[in-house]
Amino acid sequence: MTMSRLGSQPTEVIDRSTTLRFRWNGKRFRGFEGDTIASALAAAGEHVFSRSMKYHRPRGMLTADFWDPNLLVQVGDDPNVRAGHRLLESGMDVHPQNVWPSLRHDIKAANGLVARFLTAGFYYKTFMRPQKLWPTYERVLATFAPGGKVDLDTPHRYHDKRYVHPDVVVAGAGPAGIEAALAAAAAGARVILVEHEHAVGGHLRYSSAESARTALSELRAALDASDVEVLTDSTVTGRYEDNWLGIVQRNHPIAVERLIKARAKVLVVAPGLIERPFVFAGNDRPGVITSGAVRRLINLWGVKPGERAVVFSANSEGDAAAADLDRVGVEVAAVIDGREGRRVSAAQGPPKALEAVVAGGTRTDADLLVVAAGWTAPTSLLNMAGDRPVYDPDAARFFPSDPPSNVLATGGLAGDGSLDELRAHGAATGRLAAQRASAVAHRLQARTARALEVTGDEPDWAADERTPLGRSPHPELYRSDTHGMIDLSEDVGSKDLVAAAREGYDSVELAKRYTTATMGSAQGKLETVNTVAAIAEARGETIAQVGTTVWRPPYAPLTLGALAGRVFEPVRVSSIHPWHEANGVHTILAGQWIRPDHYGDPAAEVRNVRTNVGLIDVTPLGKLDLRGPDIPNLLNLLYTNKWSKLPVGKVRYGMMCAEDGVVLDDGVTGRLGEDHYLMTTTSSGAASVWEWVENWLQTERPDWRVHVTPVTTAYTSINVAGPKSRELVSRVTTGVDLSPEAFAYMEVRTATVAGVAGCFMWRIGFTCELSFEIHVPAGHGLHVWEALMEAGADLGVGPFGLEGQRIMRLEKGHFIVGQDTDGLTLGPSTGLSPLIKLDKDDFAGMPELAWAADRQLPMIVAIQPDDPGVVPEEAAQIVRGDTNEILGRITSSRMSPTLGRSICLGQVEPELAAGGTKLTVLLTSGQRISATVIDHHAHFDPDGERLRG
Amino acid sequence: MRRRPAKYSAAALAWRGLRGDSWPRVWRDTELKRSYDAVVVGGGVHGLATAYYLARNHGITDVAVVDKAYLGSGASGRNTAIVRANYLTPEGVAFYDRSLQLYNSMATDLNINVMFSERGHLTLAHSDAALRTMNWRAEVNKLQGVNSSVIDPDEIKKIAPALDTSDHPRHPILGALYHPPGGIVRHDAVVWGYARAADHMGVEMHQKTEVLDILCTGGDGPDGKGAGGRVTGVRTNRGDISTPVVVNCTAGWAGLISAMAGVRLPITTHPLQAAVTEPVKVFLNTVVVSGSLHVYISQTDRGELVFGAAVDPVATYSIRGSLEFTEELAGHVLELMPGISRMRLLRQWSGLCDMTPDYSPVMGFTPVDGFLVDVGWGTYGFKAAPVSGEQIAAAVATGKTPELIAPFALSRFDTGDLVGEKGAAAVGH
Amino acid sequence: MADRPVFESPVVRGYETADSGDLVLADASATTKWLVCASASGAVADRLGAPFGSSSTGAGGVIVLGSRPGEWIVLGTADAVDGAVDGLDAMDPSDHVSALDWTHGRALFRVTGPEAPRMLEKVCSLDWSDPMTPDGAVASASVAKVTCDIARNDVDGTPSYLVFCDRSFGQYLFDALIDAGDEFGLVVGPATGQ
Amino acid sequence: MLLVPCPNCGPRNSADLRYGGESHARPDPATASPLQWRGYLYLRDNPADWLRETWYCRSGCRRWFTLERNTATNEFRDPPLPGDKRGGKA
Repeated sequence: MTMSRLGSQPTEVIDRSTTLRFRWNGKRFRGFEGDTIASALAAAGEHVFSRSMKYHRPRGMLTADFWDPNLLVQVGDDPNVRAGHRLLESGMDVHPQNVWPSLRHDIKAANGLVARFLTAGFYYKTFMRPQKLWPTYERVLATFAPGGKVDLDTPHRYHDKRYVHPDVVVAGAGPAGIEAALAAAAAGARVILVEHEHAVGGHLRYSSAESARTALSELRAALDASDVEVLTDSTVTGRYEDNWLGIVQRNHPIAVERLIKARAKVLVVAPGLIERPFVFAGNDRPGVITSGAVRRLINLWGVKPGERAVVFSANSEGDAAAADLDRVGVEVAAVIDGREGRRVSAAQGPPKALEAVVAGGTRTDADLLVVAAGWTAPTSLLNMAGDRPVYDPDAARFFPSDPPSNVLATGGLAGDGSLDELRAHGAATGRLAAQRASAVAHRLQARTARALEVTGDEPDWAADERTPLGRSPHPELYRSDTHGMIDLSEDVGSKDLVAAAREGYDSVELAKRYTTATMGSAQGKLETVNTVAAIAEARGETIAQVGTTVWRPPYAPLTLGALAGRVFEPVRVSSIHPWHEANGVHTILAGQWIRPDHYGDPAAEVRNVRTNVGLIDVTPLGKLDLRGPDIPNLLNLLYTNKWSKLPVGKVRYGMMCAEDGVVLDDGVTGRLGEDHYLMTTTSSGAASVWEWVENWLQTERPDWRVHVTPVTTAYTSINVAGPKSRELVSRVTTGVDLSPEAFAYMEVRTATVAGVAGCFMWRIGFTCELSFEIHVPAGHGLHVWEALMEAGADLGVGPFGLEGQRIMRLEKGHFIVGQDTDGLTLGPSTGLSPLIKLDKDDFAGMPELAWAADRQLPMIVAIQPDDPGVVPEEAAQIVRGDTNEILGRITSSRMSPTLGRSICLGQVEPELAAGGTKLTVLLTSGQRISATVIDHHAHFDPDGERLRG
Repeated sequence: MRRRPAKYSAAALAWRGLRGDSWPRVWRDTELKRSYDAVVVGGGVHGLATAYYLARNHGITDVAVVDKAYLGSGASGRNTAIVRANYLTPEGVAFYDRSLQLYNSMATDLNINVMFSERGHLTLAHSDAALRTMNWRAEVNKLQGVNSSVIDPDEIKKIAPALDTSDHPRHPILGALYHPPGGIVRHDAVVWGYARAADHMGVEMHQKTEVLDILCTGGDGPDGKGAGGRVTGVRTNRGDISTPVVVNCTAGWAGLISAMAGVRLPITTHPLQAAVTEPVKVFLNTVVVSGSLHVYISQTDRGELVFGAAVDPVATYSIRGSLEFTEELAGHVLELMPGISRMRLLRQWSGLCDMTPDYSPVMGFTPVDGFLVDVGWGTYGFKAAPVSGEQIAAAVATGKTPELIAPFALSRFDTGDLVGEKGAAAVGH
Repeated sequence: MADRPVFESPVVRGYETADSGDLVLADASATTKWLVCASASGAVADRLGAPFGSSSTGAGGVIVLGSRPGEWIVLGTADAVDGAVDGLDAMDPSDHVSALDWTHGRALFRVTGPEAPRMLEKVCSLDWSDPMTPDGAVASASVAKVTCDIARNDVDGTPSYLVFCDRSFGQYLFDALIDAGDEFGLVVGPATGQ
Repeated sequence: MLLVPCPNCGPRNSADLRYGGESHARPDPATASPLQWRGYLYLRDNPADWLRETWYCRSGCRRWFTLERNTATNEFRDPPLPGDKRGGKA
């Protein structure tokens, strides 16, 4: 096979005035603008592009398009590039894949010599013993992995996505697809036409017939004049529920690849047909090529595919290829007509070339064997829509069966016909699509609250009155009288499939799994029907009886970058964030929040709070504004304790349990006014508690009058904690008497702070210190924080972060939901049984909590290691003596700067929960230490004197 | 009825290769009889393992495994084939550790290369809370003799250089639970291996045999079904079979099959999706899991990256797959391994998972005598197949619940004694 | 004590601003916004005149958005909003009515330009075509993965959209919108409101 | 991406909603036996057929409602039913 560049062709897509330089396999090459990588290489005389996966056989060009299993190359850091599709760019550094040490001399080609042992599934039958050696075998086998190389330093470049809501999406811009798009647009539909190739036109592009060229220019002109949005080098990768489509656009000007997500009202599937290889001895030899590839090479890129050709033709495309060859001066040594029952039996020659073709016992010298044996119908999108295509033996291919009525097929997929017939069918399909889309649009608009009011009745669902396309007879050509390769990308031959079927792997799915046929780069586009045919033959059944496999998305592979797109990862910050950043904060990610963890020395922050006063930004604390007369009922229902008699100005702690009695959340709720409360939740529970509240109100108690508004970030929440907090707060607060008598622990007031009116201030504290939690309208949060910092300079005020707060809450013995509790921790395990009021009429989880009251449950207890200098890790297990029997675990632990010793919370079996119980804690180092359960949860200030001060 | 198996070995492969001989059928194609000692519903890894161990350990060989499609057509052939034992609860660890032992000896036990690649298993922690759970798991594992430890980002980088262990990402890798005995297995080989070995001992495999009803007598429900009754047979699309024992080993249809016996289950069925990329040269030699990013990643010997995720949120029996799954997946994978953005997704698929409230299976006897379940596997089924088969077979043979599966009894949902795996199960691979 | 301090926007980063452009994004977080809850039909709903999904314009240029069934966002100058919400709670004793100042709770951005729908298409899955989202339409949806209220409020016939989100997401969302608008020549306009 | 017919907003992408699961009545907590209550918490019909289920329009109207969907085909019975019972609280 000697390929070279022809003189200018009337249909060619290359610009011979623009030369592009690139490298292939380390050598310099040239091509033209408009060339694919493969066409440029072919024009330069290259004819071996890769080595096969298993036997490392040299491989040439087969289909010269996206699906060509032999044209996967590495371009720079981009592996598995389709050289038959990717346009050549100046400076490309292209390498063959799957070759070692080189394309020309591949040592693994020796595998070919042992091919008879490497039968289907051979690896299941060996390497069993010894089991220990399998990893070694595995490493060797892994070196046979096909494909290119990833460069792990490749950045995730700019990808973004787009959502569209077209009336009609047409997948495939051949003549039928274009007509469908034009007709739909003419009927007023918003249409997107998606073409996998670099230009519209389908098979008209590489036809040298005058009529085809005229038709193509006509269609192009009509498209230009229409409102159809045309996406070339783009593929509808999948059809998902309710006509949700993935479209990958590979030629977007600013995005490397753009994923478009389309909610199409109607999808028109018009991908045309994919030419199917024929199975015979040597059918994977360089020089054996499909008729479509020959026509593309000649007509699109002006490449002469060989010198002396044999054409095996069973259809007009094959005949046209023979004519093209003849026209450009390739000697057509023989035409083997498949329609007359003739078959090509073998392609012969040295490994890297074709020398002769054998058919009907006759040997013909040739360097090119063109095969036109029929088509595979790429029904993927229809399959994804739930259709089960049916096989028609007379036409020798599958046809759509009964797709949903918002998916319409046209073009070669739907049938055969003259160009005019195909165009007419396309146009009729476009009109039908537009009519149906208008009915969908009408309904969507009528149902959508925000949409323009729609007038008139919903249009009827238009009946399908298209004149069906005919079906041209075609011989069933799958395998010749010799065996050959079926899946070129997986190196699976017809013999392998027959053997697999005989072994019992005789359904398509089993045979596929066993042999890996159709699992490669083309995902069955080329090899599925031949696979089915081989199994049918082995089972003595018809193709229709064996059926076909399910085509799964995506239609064409797309990059992870395109799928990921621009990854949106929302982050939240409080109004005080700029101050934190300016003051040496170490942040921590808590869910979506970026929070201050500490400002350099958390222990010092704790000591400052204990001696002076500290400020912490607790904005992420969940806050729900509740308004209405039924709030006490709501709180009684959601919390385990009682809420009917909470006076205005008071705050109360509550624990929420789910219906299975497991602790869900906790927090305080304050009564701000007669019918006005503010509920706080844990930071991480803010969103879920809101939904939980809404669920109860909307579905169980719709008659209750309560309005719930999330106000978490409407307020900047600042906790002022420490013995000097009252002094500090009083310096900036007006309108409230802050004396302990007037404003006691667990009370709430509305105050003006640093000139900001409408701040809620409550006396609570997670820190076991006198503290004031101030909720400031968020637009003034930073101002109040800075005012407090300024006003407290002489008091030693300083910020503290989450870590300091965690230490102090542990000193106080407060448990954290989700850390000290887990997915099975029932309410009583927290030690808060007095807050579980089983005499209420109803509350969430009440029955389980009632039953739990009689059960022996694990308990949360405060624990102190006997060696005060040892801090057991959170998760360290509590075990029975020297045994491995697990009796509990440490859930929180810290070194307490206040007490100068290690302190913990843990969950233990009930018999160990009493104060004074000695425990054995297994450190992660393996060391066992002794520890003691203390009488109450609080390690520090158990009577809460500081808190109430 | 024992047959002499056609032994698999390198020598046999060479001999047949030289002679051009073909291999005999892996399992026979037999007539469906009218009666069996036991019928196993579901020809996946669980059903086949159950049948295998019934025959091998207990001599019960008059067993039919029925499947409505082909062997391994359900979750067995759709999972991502990860095995591990680093669970959170002692009962979970003991159970899966036994499974891992059986996987370790499976190739020789079944005389088929199941390609158990003990390549280690990394579960990444992106937050303090996750790190705490990893430590918890590691500690429980160590106490049970299972090799697990928490490692830092530097060690992670050495094991999996493709991971971005810097502190730049939105979800930085703070540490990982490293479990060296974890790995991947060729799932189809496990299916075929059990089927072939069971066949050799006389068990029959019946494909395209769909169970339409379970025949019962004496129960408190209609047609003698329900509590207090006993099983008398199954009705299939190929006729009725009488049998005193029916074992429900299905996934995805567990609730529907159990309902045929009048047994209601704590199960909702959700799709679990997976995807595979085109192959590239091997660069990842371990299994990587991120719970908070809902993704797990391994690279096969063929060079493909296999990805999985958490189950889809909406309960459904439809398994068409979704675009949003691949989008989320790719985003999360690139968060972990930004260098592979040019790799291409080749194929996506999904299977059905039966989710239980405590992320643990439902195993053993039911209120209907002779009707046993091995269901509710959620996303863990493949890992548990050998031990499940072994233990359920023991339950059938002895009439007693083996200790290893006692925590997973259906009755726990009557008493509220759920299993504590929920804590660690945001994504369970 | 200082006087009542100025409103601090959640958008704290500095941007080069332009007064006009093909696509303009402006921070309007300081605009007074109230949230009103009442029955979806009744005297209060009638007075507000913006059923769920639609909006109305009232005295003093106040804009009322029917943001949810039985929920309205009222925005405009402080005085105009006061006027619009004043007395609502007393209109119908049989109805449960509440109104709260949400100015501090929500960031508000306005994006204006003929290509604004194309830009929103990149970050939000709603259908931005005229029939589905006409001038005056109100919806809630995820924008760059943040739940937002969005109202179409054209300016002199040019498509313009108000986008509200939780204040804490403000900076993130503002940057996400700038990124999405880049290919359409987005410029940041001067902040408005208050 | 499933299109869920929100009774307030109109058809919305399922990603905009939270799935609440099978709709089932909450037993009277005062009288429920452990078996009844745990049946409510854990047992599900899980049919491969029409199912009454709850949804929450998280990104849209923020309303909980009940719909009927065929779990074998994912087809919704349209128009949606008015909301009544909730699900998925365990």
